[in-house]
Amino acid sequence: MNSIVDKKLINYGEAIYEACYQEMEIDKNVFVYGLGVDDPKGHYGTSKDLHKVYGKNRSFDVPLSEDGLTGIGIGAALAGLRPIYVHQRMDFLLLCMNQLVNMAAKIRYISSGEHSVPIVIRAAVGRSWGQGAQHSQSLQSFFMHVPGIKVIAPTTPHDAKGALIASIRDNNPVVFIEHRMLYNNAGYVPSSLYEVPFGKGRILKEGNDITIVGVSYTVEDSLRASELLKGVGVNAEIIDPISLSPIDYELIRKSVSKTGKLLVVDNGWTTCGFSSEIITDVAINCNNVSCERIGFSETPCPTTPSLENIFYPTPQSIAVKANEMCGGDSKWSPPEQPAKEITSFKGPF
Amino acid sequence: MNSIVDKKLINYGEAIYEACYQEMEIDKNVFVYGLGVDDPKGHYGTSKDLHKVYGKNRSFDVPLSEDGLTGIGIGAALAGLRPIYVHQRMDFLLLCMNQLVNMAAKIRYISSGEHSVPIVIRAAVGRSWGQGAQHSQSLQSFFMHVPGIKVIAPTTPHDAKGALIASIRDNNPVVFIEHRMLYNNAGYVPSSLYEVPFGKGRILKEGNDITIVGVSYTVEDSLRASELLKGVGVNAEIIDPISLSPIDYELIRKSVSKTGKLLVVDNGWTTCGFSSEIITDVAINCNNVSCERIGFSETPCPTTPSLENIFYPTPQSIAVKANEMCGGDSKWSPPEQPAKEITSFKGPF
Amino acid sequence: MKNKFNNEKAYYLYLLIRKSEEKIIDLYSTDKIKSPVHLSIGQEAIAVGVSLALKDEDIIFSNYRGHAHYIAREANLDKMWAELYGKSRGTARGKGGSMHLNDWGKKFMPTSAIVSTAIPQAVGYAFALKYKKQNGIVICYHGDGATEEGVFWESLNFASLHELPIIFICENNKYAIYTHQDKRVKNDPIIERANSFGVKSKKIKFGSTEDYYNVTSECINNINNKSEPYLIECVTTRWKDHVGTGDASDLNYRDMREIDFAIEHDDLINLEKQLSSDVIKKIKLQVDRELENAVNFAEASNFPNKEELYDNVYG
Amino acid sequence: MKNKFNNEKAYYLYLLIRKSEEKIIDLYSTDKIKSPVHLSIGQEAIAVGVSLALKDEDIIFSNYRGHAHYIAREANLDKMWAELYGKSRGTARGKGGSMHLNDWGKKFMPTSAIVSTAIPQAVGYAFALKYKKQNGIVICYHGDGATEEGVFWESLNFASLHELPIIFICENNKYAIYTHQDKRVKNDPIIERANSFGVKSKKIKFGSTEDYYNVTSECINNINNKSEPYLIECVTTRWKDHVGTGDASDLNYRDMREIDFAIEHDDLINLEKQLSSDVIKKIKLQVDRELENAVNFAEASNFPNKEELYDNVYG
Ligand SMILES: Cc1ncc(C[n+]2csc(CCOP(=O)(O)OP(=O)(O)O)c2C)c(N)n1
Ligand SMILES: Cc1ncc(C[n+]2csc(CCOP(=O)(O)OP(=O)(O)O)c2C)c(N)n1
Ligand SMILES: [Mg+2]
Ligand SMILES: [Mg+2]
Repeated sequence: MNSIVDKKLINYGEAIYEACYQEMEIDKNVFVYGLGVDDPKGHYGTSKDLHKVYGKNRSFDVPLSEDGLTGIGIGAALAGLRPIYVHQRMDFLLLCMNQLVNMAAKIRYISSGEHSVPIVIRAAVGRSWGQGAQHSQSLQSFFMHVPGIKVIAPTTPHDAKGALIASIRDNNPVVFIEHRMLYNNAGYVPSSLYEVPFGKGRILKEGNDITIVGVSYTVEDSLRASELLKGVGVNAEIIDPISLSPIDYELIRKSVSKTGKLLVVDNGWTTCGFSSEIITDVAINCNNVSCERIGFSETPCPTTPSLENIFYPTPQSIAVKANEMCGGDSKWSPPEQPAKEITSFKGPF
Repeated sequence: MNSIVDKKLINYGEAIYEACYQEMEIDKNVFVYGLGVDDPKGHYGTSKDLHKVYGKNRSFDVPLSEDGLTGIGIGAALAGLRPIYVHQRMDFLLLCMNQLVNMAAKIRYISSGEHSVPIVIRAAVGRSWGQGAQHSQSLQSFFMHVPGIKVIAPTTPHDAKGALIASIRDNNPVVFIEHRMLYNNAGYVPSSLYEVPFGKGRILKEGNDITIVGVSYTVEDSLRASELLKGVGVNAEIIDPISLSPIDYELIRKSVSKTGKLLVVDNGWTTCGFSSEIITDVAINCNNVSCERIGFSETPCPTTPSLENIFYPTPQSIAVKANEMCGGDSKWSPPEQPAKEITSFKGPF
Repeated sequence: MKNKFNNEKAYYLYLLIRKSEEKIIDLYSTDKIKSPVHLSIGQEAIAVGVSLALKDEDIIFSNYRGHAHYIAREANLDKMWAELYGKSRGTARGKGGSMHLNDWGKKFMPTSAIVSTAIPQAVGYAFALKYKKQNGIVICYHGDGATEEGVFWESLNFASLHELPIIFICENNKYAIYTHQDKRVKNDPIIERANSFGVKSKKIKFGSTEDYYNVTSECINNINNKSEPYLIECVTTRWKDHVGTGDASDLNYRDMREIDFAIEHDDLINLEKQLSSDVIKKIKLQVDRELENAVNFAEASNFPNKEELYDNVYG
Repeated sequence: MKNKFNNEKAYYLYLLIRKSEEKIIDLYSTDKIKSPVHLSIGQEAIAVGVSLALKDEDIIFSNYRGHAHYIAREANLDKMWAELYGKSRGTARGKGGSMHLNDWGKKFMPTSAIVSTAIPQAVGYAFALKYKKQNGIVICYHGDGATEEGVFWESLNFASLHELPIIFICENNKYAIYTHQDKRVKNDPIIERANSFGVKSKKIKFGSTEDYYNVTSECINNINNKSEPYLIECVTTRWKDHVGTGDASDLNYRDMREIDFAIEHDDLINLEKQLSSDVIKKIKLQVDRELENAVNFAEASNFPNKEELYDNVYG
């Protein structure tokens, strides 16, 4: 579909903006709302000035009422509109669970298809520079757990634009997971409209020694880990699942049947997490694959840098684990090279 | 501790009542609240007339405000009280997620131990007789996922009493999962006060051929399945984890290292569920164990009996799966014998 | 402009609701209706009065206690009964049951069994009507207990902020299950609170069907002149148990004279008084026939087959 | 009984807050404070006036914008600064940071960065005081935006129903981040709404420190006579950006004259006017010394070591 198109080098945030802008242009039922979407910063620029282009009723700020506003979006969706509800942090979705799980995920089923709920819930995962326990959570597993909700977490600008377009056009409630540390990553993005489909993952780097599956920002970590691993002759295959519900199990199964080793790097806690789902599928459906998982430490996220740095998986910790799984020297410690987007971040929020 | 004590044959609901009654007697900081706790039915009798015994301020009804009342319980706990908040259905905890995950689970950590939150959240899982999509959910995996919260789901009257006592005395937020279909199950229960500790599971039936792990009501299903399996010469080991967070991984690992086969029967959806956590731990820490999981169908729960019956795992479906895993005839279909507590249930709620 | 109150139609709808609920009571012991039912008996005047004031274009949001709202809207009775029976010709092919009725043809939206959760959706639907410059107003039925959920006030705030065409119909039967309102809020505050949230509110105590028709018509006229939300608090009495078909008199949770009083003042009697015996006879026959057909329709329908379990999880 | 307003102490606390916030501004560019800060500059009069009216036994619930509340309560300044630095001698050994200060010695409870989530906890604490027949009153600081969360109204309903000893201090700085209150609610409704929820409410526009002291003392006297909740809406001005140390003047999200006006009427000037130059001199020296000590304490402290990551997840 987007075979011969002109591409621009833009960042992740701009890609999301472009998806919103273009979909709002072709479908007047699409509207964007959420705290600060029409303020001067426009949620990392992703909704900046959309109200000036499309009018105050198609991009508007709201009271602090996450529960109610989720239901209001669902009601608007029932009436045929296509709401996009933007959240500054995924932690705030904890105020929306009743509407998302008890209502959005159920309405189509309890009406046997008479109604559906085409709403997109955009949520940014916070990280680094003292976000602390309440502004850093990444709760994809909650939504993966619930039938009736789709979940997608693009990593690249290309997939961010295409996945958001697919989400807006989808007739189901979609939780669209963004990550603060990805907004400034640049990539080539087609100017045209295109969809990155649900249920299809991507091999970002081919390799034969081990399969590493990340999610959202940890895909980035994993790619960097694979660079470090080259230093010890380990050739890792890096998979970006993109779509978390439905998941492209096939892609992962095929990869591990080749490598025989699976390391899942969770962007979140591992217990009943994304990583446990991936490993369980492989354990059930593939033979003799050695599996490991790493993710957030099993604690709330601490604010102080000295602990925050070790709370998260890093390219180094991923590489060390992968190297061990490949029989490498467990004493190997690759050079610490903190991610530029993290070290360069100076707030204020 | 409860070695030589007199035991009474009482049911699961009475065991919970006894735990509340006796703990309230010895600790005046313990109080019970929730919708209908002091009404004539007293939540399946588990809180019946406690207000008459201990006074209106220690067992009281509340407005319909689950979010606020969770925070109110947390605040009371911060002041040194030990609140027990009772919910008629676990589905209603979806209104409490912000307080439970963003606050209760975090306060001890963000105050570095200065404060803790000794609150017990009792929630009954609904099942059967047209409970439908919004009164049947069993969301243990949400709480297992979050560090800072403990989760316990006793199956027998003995464990119900002991686990509730342990939960009340615990200094952390505890989600205590009950099941409507267990309330009338009888068992011998010590009259004394005793604790069933967190982090310790139980082998309810020993066996060498396959390990079956259930949770809450599906432990009951699994025991019945093991009876059916005897008919085809399969000797199943049935494990009741009781405590879901922390989990007694050791017990399960030991069992599967003996049987070489693991079937987890989830009382809930399986994606990122309890079952995926158990299988993942085994996949990582044990060798050559063949694993399978079954649980709720990946749909909302339908109301009509013809679909509700096939939505849930049953002793039959468990036995068939286990027999298959043991190399038995996949055509084997054991006699349908619907559970008495389910067939006998006639509402009205 | 407001039309005259149609006494004959009111009587017909009122009777159809009453008889339908009573039919459920009769049949319940057979266990053919395998799910909780929250009966509307005693509260019919509200549903009938409100519904008679509405146009086809108007949208209805109700709740688990929705039989009266559904029938008063003249939604499909056969399908409702098939749904109660869990049959595949029901409003949700059996997947919803009594707590999740819906009839899109009558713009009767799927109801929720979680208290207060449909409230913001009703507001969102009203927002969409304004967004699309579409005619119609939204009716949002709810109980007194529903006003205690925070989401209720978040919803009212948004409705007033955006001046949305919606009428909240608060059916205040004074109880949430067995708990009296006085144990849940101080001094009967609903309309005062709603007013402070920018929603013009009016309270009617034990009103007649015509009272509810009149006040609803009035609100609709106002909205047609100037779009803004209204709330009508209707003080009423639930004759039966909260759920199920009994009357819970054994529980002594309330003074049963509350119910005796309500039965004495049942508006069905007043409505009947104003009709000729022929008309009454005709209507009673019609009601019995429709109800019999509906039950037969349910009986004659099949249960959904196993394959349907996985249908409509996603669209 | 109410004591006389202590002008000297008010000046001292006010200045200590102001200087501490300004110190943060000075140091922020060094990136030694690696976390978001929500400054209280411009809102000090409220915290100081309220705190001077309190007893040791009273409990404070605040929020992420809590520096002023913390310092006005005379909580440990060294530990606050160590916490801002993420050091192990901080109020939460570095795990909390600016958004999660606490000082149990002063009954200053851990604050939350999720708007409105500490409100019900404050109510629950007040419930516990009554339950245990303990003296003391709960002070619950929150912003104007916090009143839009449903949980706020659930909390007020419970507080009035149970007649709890709590005072809600609503710091209405008119903005939630960059969004003016008029874009979030209709006609400035906070006290009317609170009254309808059974919480007696009073509004004070741009009050002086003494005004806030007086109204708080008054409420406390009332509560000592009859336990029930109160709300004081304090209309104030946030001089700086919502978060961080800038003033966001480049964003044009507001008329900067609002801030000019506030600066002109800064109550620090009035408080100073009423003191002798010696006293002023003495206090300024003391403030500078305490602040210098606190910063040095923070600088001299160590970061928590890796092992601490897993401490205090469970108790
Ligand atoms: C959020 C939530 N809490 C509790 C319940 C259990 N429940 C079902 S109906 C009901 C009473 C609601 O009272 P009211 O709103 O007055 O409606 P009524 O049943 O009287 O018509 C309760 C507490 C629920 N279904 N949802
Ligand atoms: C539940 C929730 N929603 C949104 C946010 C993001 N946020 C942080 S502070 C703030 C503004 C709150 O305004 P107000 O209550 O008036 O307090 P102020 O910051 O003005 O003191 C918002 C929207 C949050 N932290 N929590
Ligand atoms: Mg009621
Ligand atoms: Mg504000």
